[in-house]
This record gives sequence, C-alpha cells and structure tokens, in this order.
Amino acid sequence: MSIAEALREAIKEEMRRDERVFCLGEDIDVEGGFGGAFTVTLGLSKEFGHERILDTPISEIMIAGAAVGAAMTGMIPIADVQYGDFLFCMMDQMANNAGKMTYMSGGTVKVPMVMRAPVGATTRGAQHAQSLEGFFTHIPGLKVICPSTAYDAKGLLKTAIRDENPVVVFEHKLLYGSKGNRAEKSALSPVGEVPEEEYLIPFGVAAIRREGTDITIVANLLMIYRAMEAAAILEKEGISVEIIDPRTLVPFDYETVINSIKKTSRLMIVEEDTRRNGWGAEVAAQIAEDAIYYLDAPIKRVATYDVPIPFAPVMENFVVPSAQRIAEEARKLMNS
Amino acid sequence: MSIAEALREAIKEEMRRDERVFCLGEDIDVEGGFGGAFTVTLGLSKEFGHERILDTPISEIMIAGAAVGAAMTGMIPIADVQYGDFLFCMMDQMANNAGKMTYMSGGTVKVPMVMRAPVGATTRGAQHAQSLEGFFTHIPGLKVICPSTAYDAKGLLKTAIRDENPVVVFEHKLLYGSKGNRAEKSALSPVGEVPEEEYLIPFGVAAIRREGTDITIVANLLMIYRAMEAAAILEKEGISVEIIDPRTLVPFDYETVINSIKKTSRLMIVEEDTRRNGWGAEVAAQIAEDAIYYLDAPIKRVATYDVPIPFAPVMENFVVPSAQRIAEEARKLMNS
Amino acid sequence: MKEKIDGQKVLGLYEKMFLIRKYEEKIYFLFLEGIMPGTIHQSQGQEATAVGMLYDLRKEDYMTSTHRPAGHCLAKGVTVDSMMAEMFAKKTGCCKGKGGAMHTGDISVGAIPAIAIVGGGIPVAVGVGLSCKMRKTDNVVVCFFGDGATNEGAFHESLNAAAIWNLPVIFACENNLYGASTHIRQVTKIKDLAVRGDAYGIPWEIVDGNDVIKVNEAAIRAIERARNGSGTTFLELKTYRRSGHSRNDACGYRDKKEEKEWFEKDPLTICKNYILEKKITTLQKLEELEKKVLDEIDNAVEYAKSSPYPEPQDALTDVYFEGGK
Amino acid sequence: MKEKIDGQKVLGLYEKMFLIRKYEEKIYFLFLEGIMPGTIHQSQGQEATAVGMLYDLRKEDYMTSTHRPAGHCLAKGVTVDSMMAEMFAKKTGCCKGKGGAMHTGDISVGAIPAIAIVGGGIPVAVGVGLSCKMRKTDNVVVCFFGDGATNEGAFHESLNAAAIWNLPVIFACENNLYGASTHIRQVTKIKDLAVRGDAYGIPWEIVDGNDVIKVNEAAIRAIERARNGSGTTFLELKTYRRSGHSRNDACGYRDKKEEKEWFEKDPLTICKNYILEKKITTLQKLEELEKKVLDEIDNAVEYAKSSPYPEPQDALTDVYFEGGK
Ligand SMILES: Cc1ncc(C[n+]2csc(CCOP(=O)(O)OP(=O)(O)O)c2C)c(N)n1
Ligand SMILES: Cc1ncc(C[n+]2csc(CCOP(=O)(O)OP(=O)(O)O)c2C)c(N)n1
Ligand SMILES: [Mg+2]
Ligand SMILES: [Mg+2]
Repeated sequence: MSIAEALREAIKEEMRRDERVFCLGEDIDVEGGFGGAFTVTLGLSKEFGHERILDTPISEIMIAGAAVGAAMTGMIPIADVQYGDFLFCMMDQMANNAGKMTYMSGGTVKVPMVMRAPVGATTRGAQHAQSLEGFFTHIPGLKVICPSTAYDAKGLLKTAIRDENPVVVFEHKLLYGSKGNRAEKSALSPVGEVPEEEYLIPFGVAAIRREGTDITIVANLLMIYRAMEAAAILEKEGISVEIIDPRTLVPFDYETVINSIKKTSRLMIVEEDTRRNGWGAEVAAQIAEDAIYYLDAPIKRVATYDVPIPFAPVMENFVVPSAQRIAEEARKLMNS
Repeated sequence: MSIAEALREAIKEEMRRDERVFCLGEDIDVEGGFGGAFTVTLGLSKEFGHERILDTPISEIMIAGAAVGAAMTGMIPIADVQYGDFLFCMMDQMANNAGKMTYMSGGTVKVPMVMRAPVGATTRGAQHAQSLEGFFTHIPGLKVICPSTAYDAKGLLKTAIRDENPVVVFEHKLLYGSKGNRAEKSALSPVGEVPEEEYLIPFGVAAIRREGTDITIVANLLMIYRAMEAAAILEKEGISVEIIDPRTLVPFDYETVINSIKKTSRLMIVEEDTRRNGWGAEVAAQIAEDAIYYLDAPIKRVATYDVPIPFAPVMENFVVPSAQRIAEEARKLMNS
Repeated sequence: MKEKIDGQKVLGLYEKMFLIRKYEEKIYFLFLEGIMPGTIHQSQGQEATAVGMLYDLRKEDYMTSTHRPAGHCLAKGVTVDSMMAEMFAKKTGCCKGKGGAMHTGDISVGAIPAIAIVGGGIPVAVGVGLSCKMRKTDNVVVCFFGDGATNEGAFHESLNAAAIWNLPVIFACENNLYGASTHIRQVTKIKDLAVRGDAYGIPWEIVDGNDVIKVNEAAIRAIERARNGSGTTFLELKTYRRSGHSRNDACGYRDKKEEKEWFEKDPLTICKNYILEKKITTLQKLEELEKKVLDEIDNAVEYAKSSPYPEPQDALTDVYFEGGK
Repeated sequence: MKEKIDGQKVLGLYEKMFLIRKYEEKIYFLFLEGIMPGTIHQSQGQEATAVGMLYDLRKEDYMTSTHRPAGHCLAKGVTVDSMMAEMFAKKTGCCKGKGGAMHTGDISVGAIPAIAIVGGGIPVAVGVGLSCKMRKTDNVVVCFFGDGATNEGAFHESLNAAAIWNLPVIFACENNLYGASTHIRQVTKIKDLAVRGDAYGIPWEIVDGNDVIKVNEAAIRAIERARNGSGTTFLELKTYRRSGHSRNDACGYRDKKEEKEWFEKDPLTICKNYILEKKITTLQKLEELEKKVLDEIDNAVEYAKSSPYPEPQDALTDVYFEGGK
C-alpha cells in the first residue's frame, strides 16, 4: 500500500468510526477532480458525501479558522493545504488560535483538529517546496508528526485524528506514491505492508530504521531514505550507521536517540528543513544540553542550505541533502 | 534617550536623507493618536506629511505585501505591526515574497524593506506576548535584528533602512521607555547616550555587555538585562559571567561567542522566545557542531517554557526567564 | 415596531445593559487603582449591540468575540464573578487566570473564549456554524467584530464561506467609527460597511446600534433565518464607544462634536426613557433593579479579591487538553 | 466601438496572442517529452486578457502575475528566449533558473516576477502602485489574478487599500470559471465577481475576456483613469482556459458542453476573423506574420537548449541582493 492510500484508509476508517470526523480543503474531492493535490482524499465523497468531504474556496485563513471553530464545538476536522508553503497564509489561525485556545481558556476548551501539509522540494520553485517543520515545532500547543512509511502514515494519522489537540501532519510529496496523473517524476514512493486489523501508533515513539554502532543518524520523511542509501554506501566502507526516524517531532522521543548515542557516541541529524532553526537545531541543542557526555564528536547537522528552494534540478539537488552528502559528512564525523 | 526616541531619530534622519524612505502601519501617526502602539512614530507626520507616514487599514497582509511591492520598485518602506504576534497574519508575505523574491528573480530584484515588531510578555495574555525570533531566523532571505539599547536601536535601525534586503526588527515592549500614556508598568526603559553625530552599526557584530571568565551568556533584548542582574548576583558568589548581546540574529556573530567560550568554557543562552526551536536552539546547535571542544559542560538554554504566555503575572513571571532562574541555572552549570 | 415588544423583555434588556455599563465602570476604576494587570478595552456605549444581539439566544447557541469582550460575555451568560476574577488574574477566573481581559469566555454557556487578533474570530465563527449545521442542531452563532476588522482578509474569506454553505452565522459588525485611533472614513471608501454583504450574496441590514430594541428586532430576524436553515445575515450596528480604545486613551483623535452627538444617544438613556415613557415600570422599581445589579458587581469584586491566585506552576498545565476540569 | 480601433494595432494584438498560444503549445509538447522539470500552468485560451490588458502599457508600467504567468510575461515584453530558457532551468533564463515556470518575470520591462501563492501578488501590486504614486510618476500597474483568488483575504485587503489611496492599480480578474478543479459557482454565491468592487468603492466593468479588442478598450479606459490620478479600476474578464489546470489534467471536472461553448469562442479565432473580415490584411500576409512568430519560438527553443545549466553552487548566491547583475 502507498502512503497516499494508507492516509486515505486512515481517514476512511476514522470517518466510519466517528461521525464527528470530516475533511475540508481545496479541490479535495470535486467530481472529476484530483482528490487533493496528491490524491489522498480521492473518492471519499462517494461514501461520505460532500457534506463531510467539504471542498472549500481558496481561503486558507478560513480553512484553518473553521477547523478551529468546528473542533472547539464537537467536530473533528481534518483540513489540508495543497502545498505546505500555503500554511504561511493560515499561520495566524494556527499559532494564535489552534495552539493557544485550550490554554487561554484555562483548559476548558479543546481543539481536536488535524492539519495535513505536503512538504519537500520537487522542482516547482521556492513557493511550492518548503519543509516547514521548524516553524510548527516552535508553536506551543501544537503537535507535529511526519510519517515516512505507509504503516506509520496510517497508524499515526489515526492517532492524530483521535488526539484531543491540534496536530500538524507533514507528508512528503515524493513519498506519497500517488498514482496516475498525480504521480511525481522523481518520487520514491515506498510501498509498505499495512495490516488488515486496526492499529494506532502512539506519538513520541521513534522507530529505529536500521541498527548500527558507529554513528546515529536522526532523520525524517524523505531524508530517512537518503540516510538509508548513505548507510548502505558507508557500510561498504566499514562505517556502521544507526538510523532513527522520530516519526513525531512534538512530542519527540529523546530516549531512543540518547540510547542510540550511548552506543555510537556520534550524532548526525538530517533534515530537508532549511538549516537555521530547522527542527534539527532543537534536537541538537537538546542533546547538547542533556546528553553531551555520551558524545565523542561534535553534533553534525546535514540540512537544506539556508536558501529559498531553487527551481533548476541541478541546484535543487545541491541544496537538499543527498545520500552522497550525508555519506561525506558521516565520513568527516568519523574522523573528528 | 529612550529606545523609542532613538528609533524615532533613526527614522527621521533616514527619511530626511533619502526621500524613498517612508513608514506605513496601523495608527502610526493619526492626529491625536498614539504614534503606533509604542509611540515610535509619534509626530513624524508633522515633518513628513501623511503621504510618507501612511496610516493603514487593519490589513496586515496588505501592509507586508505593499511593503514588498514598494521596495521592489524603488521605495524603502518601514512597516510595523502593533504587536509581534500579528506578524503571523502576514507570514505568507514575509516568508514567500519578502524572503524569496530576490532569489526567485535570479538576483535581479531587491526588496529593501524594514518590518518592525514589538515582542515580549507584558501581562496582556497569549496573543499579545509572543517573542517570535525563532520563526524569522528560520526564513531564508530575511535578516533579523534585535536592538536592546538606545544606541544600538538607532544605529542598527539606520543600517536596516540602508540594507538592500528585508530586515525584521524585533523591539522589546519593556525596553522602549515610551512616555506618557503608553508607558508600561513593569518596563525597564533603559535610557542611553546617543551621539549627536551620525553613526551606523554593522550587522553581525555582537556587543560584549559584561566581561567575565566562568560562563558565557548569550542573550538578547530584555534578557540581556535579566542576565546582567543575574551576573551581579553571581558575582557575589564568586561566579564571573561574560554577557554577549548578539544584536543581530541573522547574521549572527559566532566569532565573538566562540572567542568567549574559549575563555569561559561554559555557554548559556537566554531567550524570551519559547524554548523549542527558539533562536537559542540554533545557536546551541551551531556551537555544538563547530566549537564543542572548547566546552567543559553541556550547553544550557534558559528560555520561556513551551507554553502560550499566560495572563496572570504570577504565571507570566514564572514562564519567562527571571534573573533568579538564570542565576540558578548558572550555578548548576558551574557544577556540571 | 417598538410597540410589539413585551414590557418585561425591555426590562430584561435594560438590566443586562446596566450590568455591562456598571461592570465596565467598576473595572475602569479598579484598573486605575493599579490592581489589575495588563490593559483594558472597554465597551461603555456599546451595550445595546451586545445585549440586543444575544438576548434571544439559547444557552446552546454560540457567540464569538473580540479584544473588547466584556459586554458580549456578560450578555451571553458568563458569570460576573468569573469575569471579574479573570480580570484580577485569579484562579477562579473564567479562564483560570490564563486568558485575561482579552480572552474571556465560557464555552459551557456558548461564549467562545474571545480572540484578540482583529478579525481572527470570524473564521472561527464559520467553523462553529459549520459544526452546528453538521451536527444537525438548530443552534446559531453570533459573530461580533468591529468596523476595523472588516478590512481584514479573515473577514472576507469567512463571510464568503458562510454564505456558500448557508451557515447559521450572524455577522454582527459593531461599527463604532474607529479602529483604535483611526476613523473608518480613513480606511475605507464606502459609507456603509453593510453593503459588503453584497460581495458574498449575504442579506444585510443597517441598524441603530444604540437602540437596544432595534438591535434586538434585527437580531430576531437574523436568528430566525439562521435557525430555519436560510443562512447567514450581516448586520451593521452603528454605535460609538464612550471609553477610550484601551487603557489611558483620552481619545484625542476624536472630533468633540462627534463625541457629543453620540454621547447624547446613550443606549442606556434611550432604553430607560422608553421604559419610563411607556410606563413599563416606575422609576423606583427601576432603581431597585439597578441596585440589585450594583450589588451583584460588588459581590463579584469581593469574590475576585478573595479568590486565590494561580500557582506559578499552573502555567505549565493546559497547554494540551487535560479533560476540561 | 470596434470600428474605432486601428488596423495595425489589431495586427499587433493578434501577433502577441499568437505568440503566446504557440509558445504555450510548444511548452506543452516539450513538457510531455519530459525535458522540462516541475509542472506547467498554461494559458491557452486566455491570450486576449493578457494582451488586451498590457498592449498599451509603457515599459515603465508594471504588471504582477500568478502561477500562470507566461501570457502575461510575454505580453509585457519579457523575451521569448529568456522565458523559454527559464522553463529549461537554464542559467540564461529570466530568473537564472532559480525561479521556474511559476515565477517568470523581468523587472527591467516592468514584469514583476510572478507570485504563485494564489492572491499573494495582489498586495504586492498595491505596493507597486503606491511606489508609482509616491515617486510622482504617472506609471500604472496591471494586477492579474484568477477567479479563485478573489476568495483570498489578500484580495480583500488589497482592493480596499488601493481604493482609499487612489492608487494607479488596475485589478484584472481573469475569470476562467475554475480555481483548479473547482467551479466558481461552488465557491461563491455571487454571479459576477466584478460587483465586489462595490465593497471598496472601486468602479468595475465586466468584459468579454475572449475578445481582445473589448479587453483592450476596457484596459485603455482603466489605464487612463489610473494615469490621470483617478485611481483604481476592477475589471472582470470572462474567459476560459483551453489547457488543463496544470500538468496532466484532462479536466474531468468540466462540463463538456461548457467546454464546447467556450472553445468555440477562441480569442485567436475571433481576432483572426475580425482581421480578415475587416480586410486589415490578407490571409497570406497573416500567415507570414505567424511564420515569423513560429520561427521566433523555434529559435528560443534552440537558445534554451544550447544555454548552459547553472552550476550547483549558484544555488547559494542571490539569497541576499548582490547588485542585480
Ligand atoms: C491582527 C491585529 N491587528 C492589529 C491589532 C491591534 N488592535 C487591537 S484593537 C484594534 C482596533 C480594532 O478596531 P475595530 O475592529 O473597529 O474594533 P473596536 O476596537 O472598535 O471595538 C487594533 C488595531 C490586533 N489586535 N490584531
Ligand atoms: C494560497 C494558495 N492556495 C492554493 C494554491 C494552489 N493552487 C494553485 S492555482 C490554484 C487555483 C487558482 O485559481 P484561479 O485563481 O482562478 O486561477 P487560475 O488557475 O484559474 O488561473 C490553486 C488552488 C496556491 N498556489 N496558493
Ligand atoms: Mg471600531
Ligand atoms: Mg480560475
């Protein structure tokens, strides 16, 4: 099953289970349309009707605000933006309302909403490319998750829908495995086993994608796959890499990371978010405060360079971490 | 001279010097009004007229977008928001246009604009309190500055106005020293000497606010003053603190910080920004990568806890770093 | 028209307006004494819009508010005690001291905690309306905002969406002529904000916002439309604030003649005169009623003063939902 | 009306429209071949709005565009070579390969690099208009956006501001009935978007957006108003896209009858028929002109193909302004 399918399954099951759950967004399931920018919501209106699969005007402030209002009063909205970059248009609603309403009300109000956003560079230029995790981990009151496999996508999204708090879901455009018209040229599209039976994945529990003894790499979304590729290269050179996928950034599973560096004593963080104040900065800072004595080397961050994402593939490939760059930095880290 | 006055002087001098410079914002100089939320632009329309001191509708998207458009075509706008929290309303224009336009145009377009924003908690509740540095340091293409003295306020704002790029200026509500009606109860209002002669302060050059040998504290805005207070307490206990005010966050003067930790071998970062992915996370991460070997202890961050800012003073004082908390953490750091 | 209204109801409207006026005046003096933290945005002069709009709502109906929420909250049924305690930053406040003056509310009586970002509550009201509709209730939402807020993008996106989905949302614009120090004339070319309803296909009315009976009549029409599924209405309520915009504001930006004209149209006086003219009750009875309200406010002050402050560490709870104690 | 227009000008309008059509068709085929990265949002069918609006602008006048910028850019004078090279992600592209299909432009001919955030360019146009006015030029700005963009908050805030400041901005809404897959009927209740001008006190016109002469006449009226300081105009240009919304879009969401009706109103055909009917030139002469344009496009493809790619490290420059080489 692809990630797009897994997400669709999660939404479907939760909508069947709980009639408070509904979807809203632009072009999410117009007859003859795309099912959202990456087909996740395609066909859902057949089963649930257009009342619960709500196609909206191009009005991001309203989408986010309506999600907040509906969530506060008994519904469970799953909203989305077509590209993560458009989250900036609704930032006020996300930061000032979604994130603050429970707190400002003295805990009397809840905001059980989900906001889904595709991130990642796909040669569309700077306004359709940004990875925005670092903005949202910085907003108190939100939870932030980033599934990188079909299994996780389904299990985490279901948990997000049942969470009583606002959850931002970052999905990677090159991992969806969207079929047909919406398929992406350079996509990886990992296909994964997803069990028949219902399952949920708790927030704050990282997955160890690969075991190793020399370096711990913490990476998310597409960078997991790039790191895996790098690890395969490095293995041939005798460097053994452990790869940790945090799966959720808020809450973050520091325990798993710390256990890993106790073993490896070297930490590298790989993110597609731009480097300066990306989510990796927080992880590095946290480890530098709590677990620095386990380390034998500096904490290395490999991130997208601090530039808007360029259009030309040759430049885009240069700024976003590649397996080669990860491997190169890992070698340096081994020698430091 | 107070910071509010110093900022006003800077604007005035630059507007006299260059007729492309103008101000826009809400209530910035309505007849009989406040001169902006903190009096910075009070009275400027007398000299420059309402064409160059432009009172706007309550339309933050427009304010930021208009600043971008005017900047691209020969003007130098100085825009502002009344409280930093409202920057979220214009985040799309700041991140997607202001920060990306030069780059996306292949360097053919420039966006010489200034966006001023007051930050800091002042018992007004969560939507009028946030410190937003960490969001803006994460946007490629922007520069981010945070003057904490009258001298710096004038010199840095003048540099910002002359910079050919978008500059976000964070000013602290409790440091303005605004007079009369707009004075703040718990304000510190440092008054500082400002020379008669024109001067500019370059970006990326930190100021050492206090010399010391045991711990390096990097802090900005109000936290500089809290750190100074803590340093005075600690001095009595025999702990010697060096305090560095980066003054500009993008670009950031790592050299001064590294030189300091070479001497002290202990680093603490103090910020009013909430901790998770605050600007301090980036500084910690950067040092953990480039200068970890100079350190004899973990890198300590003292920041606002990861909560929306509470209204009640007793809670607000608890979440924002106090001199006592800084001192306490410094003691622990000395023992670690 | 006015003749249709029941005398008892007029007394009820007056009582609520009087409560708001005296509550705000009390806050003003307490604030000047320096007891209260933060700032205040008061609603003296705008009592008729709050009370007229909300008087006929059910508890299950909703209301969204702004940085100037006291009148709305009291009219929707948030208790004076819990409002006052919040102003004192006490643990017994309607937001447990976490929200403050600009975020008062009580979801249990349908008062969505106020949103102080200008225009920020309008899309939230759309969501509340959507929820009322999707849950197949016949509940409605009154969404308050000021003249200044009608220039925010949030306003535009929200009215359009409420219109297309026929939501039970009543958009109540309190046009008090100013957004902070800025006159509405300076920031939009149109004379009546109500006509913006046409941009969305939303029926609108312009209402004398200082005449509580007129406001209430318009509200009833709009509520009826909303409840029976006919959708959204946009009401422009022309009013004026007697207070400054926020603390320490002498309103130097206002024309004194304009102030005088409007101050003469005080909503409480208008209503009181009506009551006495129509002989709905005697002056003495009315003063008894007023006395009762004043006592209620004094009691609330006592309650607030004697309530405990939150603990510093309470600041760390409620970031995420903990069960809504 | 039509009779007033000069024959040579009609030929000029036609030539530009033909250039855009053939450029877009060429891009379409090149894209299908897999040579071009990213995605494409094409403007076949909307040539009359771009050309009609921009034909009478001066080089010093400005234009802002959207995710669908090719027609606007070519009509404003960005060179075919530099447009094509950008599509190929070459160093010689109008954005040096850094912008891409959704951000083409060239400030030296007044084409502000396109902004692909729906509605995001509208406030920028306000700033450009403000600048034209403050610098005391008589330059004007044409601001393009789609029907879908009129539901964005940015639209609302911008039109209001341009109105109060009497800016020389012409808001040109290309209403092609769809925002991506969504019909405008589904996302707003009003029949004509133009009436939204009334919400800001902006004069408006509804224009047949497929008749380049009509568009141009309306443009001339609006430009005149803008230049002489009379301020803003809002034009709703009714049109239709012949292409998909973006790559690989078979337009399954569109009614086939609707498509047929609109396809019959092709702006190029309308203009060509006019030229031939009015005997402005002969078919043969017209085809010579067309041939010249086709050659220009072929040359541009050659130019683009033979141009160098940027170096990977070029990605690190131009984050901040470096002098505008
Ligand atoms: C987005 C945003 N911008 C600016 C402000 C600052 N501010 C608070 S109230 C106000 C004026 C609001 O005017 P209006 O909507 O007419 O409401 P009124 O104060 O008259 O009740 C302003 C500008 C804010 N709170 N939020
Ligand atoms: C803020 C934002 N939301 C959504 C999108 C995705 N998107 C790109 S084009 C488009 C449709 C735009 O419709 P319209 O304004 O009518 O322009 P058209 O495509 O018809 O030219 C959408 C939804 C976007 N680019 N920006
Ligand atoms: Mg007002
Ligand atoms: Mg369209």
